[in-house]
Amino acid sequence: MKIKAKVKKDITKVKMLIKHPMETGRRKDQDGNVIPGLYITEVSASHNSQPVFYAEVGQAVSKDPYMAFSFKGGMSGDKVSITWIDSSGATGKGEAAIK
Amino acid sequence: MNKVRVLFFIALSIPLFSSSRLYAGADVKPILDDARTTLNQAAAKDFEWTTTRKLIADAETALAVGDKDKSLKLAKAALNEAEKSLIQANYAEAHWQDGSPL
Amino acid sequence: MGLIKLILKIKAGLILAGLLALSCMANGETGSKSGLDFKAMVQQDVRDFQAYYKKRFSQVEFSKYKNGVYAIDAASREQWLEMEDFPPYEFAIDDGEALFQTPFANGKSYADCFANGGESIRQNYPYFDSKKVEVITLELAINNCREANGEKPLAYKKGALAMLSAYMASTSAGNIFAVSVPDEAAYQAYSEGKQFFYSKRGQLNFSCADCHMRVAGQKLRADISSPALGHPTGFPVYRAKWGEMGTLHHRYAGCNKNIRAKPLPAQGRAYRNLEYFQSVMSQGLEVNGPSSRK
Amino acid sequence: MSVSGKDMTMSRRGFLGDLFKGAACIAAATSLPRLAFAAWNEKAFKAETLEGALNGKYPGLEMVDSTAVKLKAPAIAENGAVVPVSVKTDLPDVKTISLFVEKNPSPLAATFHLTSVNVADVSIRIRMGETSNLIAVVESGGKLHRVQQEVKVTIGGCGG
Repeated sequence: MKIKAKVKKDITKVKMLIKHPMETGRRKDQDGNVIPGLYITEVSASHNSQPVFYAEVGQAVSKDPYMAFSFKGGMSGDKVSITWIDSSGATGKGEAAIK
Repeated sequence: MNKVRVLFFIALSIPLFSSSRLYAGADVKPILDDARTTLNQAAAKDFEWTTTRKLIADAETALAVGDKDKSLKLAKAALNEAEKSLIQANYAEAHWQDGSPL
Repeated sequence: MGLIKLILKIKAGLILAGLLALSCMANGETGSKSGLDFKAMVQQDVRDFQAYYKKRFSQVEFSKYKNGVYAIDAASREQWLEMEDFPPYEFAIDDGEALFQTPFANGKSYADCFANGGESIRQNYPYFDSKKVEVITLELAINNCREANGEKPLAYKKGALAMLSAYMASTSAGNIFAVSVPDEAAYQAYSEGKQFFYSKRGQLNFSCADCHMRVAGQKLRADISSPALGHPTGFPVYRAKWGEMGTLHHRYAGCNKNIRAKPLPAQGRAYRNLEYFQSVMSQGLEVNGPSSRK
Repeated sequence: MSVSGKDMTMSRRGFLGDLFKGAACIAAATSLPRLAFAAWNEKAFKAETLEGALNGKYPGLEMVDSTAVKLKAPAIAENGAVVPVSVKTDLPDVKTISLFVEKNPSPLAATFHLTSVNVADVSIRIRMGETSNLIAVVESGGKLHRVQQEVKVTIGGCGG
């Protein structure tokens, strides 16, 4: 996962790019077999252990999901951490310092 | 897109040349052989179309299951395409500069 | 003449680079056996080619052609900028760097095969190798490097090779393309690429020039056709349609399929010569790869 | 970061339920921030109509069209596989922002849960199967504020 967090006038904008196939469960492979669905369902972010973002998402999110949100109170150098879970129960996480 | 360009592209899309050697008989095999040979000549010049080999294969399939009319039709279509792609290759060799708008 | 006018209007850095390239070429050796001044002919081609776009899209700055169709279409440019803000190819650059740093079984690495350790060199590709008498693209050079070190070559259209190419392009961002035609054999390869570019092919009977010169900026079915000027500068690309990174020759194959011409082999002679021609036509533009495309 | 009680009861497959299914998940959970992964609203995400998705997500809430919600999306998508969308609003106390694609097989694309620390300004890249209305709904002050826009998705093939 890649995270970019930047603070400007007390508002921290966080952008994330998560490496994930986001299979909808509607695609077929070359032999015509349905590729089983596998997609991120929830993403959450925290700043200094305080939650600052939570999203529920579905199959309609593009491959290698991109999301961005903003919050107040972040300072340059603070850590923002993000975690996700997908429909198989697999999880991932990433962390970045606010610039 | 302005009308002139639309017309220009429609014109481009219409096959500019059409000819097929006349095969008097209804024998599929020589037509298919001719199609293959012609196509290979075009392919050697890097001018094979994506559609022609499928026509040949379909003609062979139809022949194998005894559908002679269909096979003949497909073989003629394949030969026609193969000839056009070869004409296209030869034309490009001689006149490719005409393709430049400069 | 067109190029002189054009150059006057572009940024100062480009003026220098462009004139330097021109003067280098003009003053270079021209002693060809046939007596043909092929360097002057190539430069005339470049001037005419770039002037064509200048005339068609008078509002578009020359330097913007590195952005492909997004140089000339505002609506799609806006979406592209959204993508480029945090582009999916960032993963590929990281992966490519990791591959690049991984030594071969014999202990050597990619860096040993290339000038400047492989950094900041994308703008020199493709080049004409007068000893091998063929065009060497970056992707071919990468595989040549692997084979020289006892490694198996990589597939040319996507995957690891595209990632390596993406990483190497990323270290060259902003460098000015400087692909030249040094001798008569090179001019032959260049001419073959040029012939390919202007030849109509496929069941639809289109040439590269039909779609990417005459109708550049206009709709072909639902898509706006990109200008050929700048085509190679942004590759490799992460294409939304592919959902992954792909090389220029991957794109050539797709283009040929669209006009129902059987695609030619990636890194085969025909596509390499085409890339050579297109890169010469795009001289003076910046390396802008990897980039994202629809 | 609140999830309504209704969402909780409707979620047959919330993450909390899954928590107890395996060690892997428990291990994962320890590394997650508290309050995270409250409940994925399966009913809303699996609904096949816009109405079903809206009712699954926001049962019983009044909806009004609003000019206070700014939806940014392309008029013509370059590629339906990746459509950049942003929603922002100056409405107070925004609890959630949801995005629906009317003609997608599952119309609900995403729900963002916001709290007082957030600025109501979110972006995401989504898939659109065909030309469709894109609907952004902001939950604020016990009401839903809606804005919608058509996004054309064309069949590509020659682009680039």
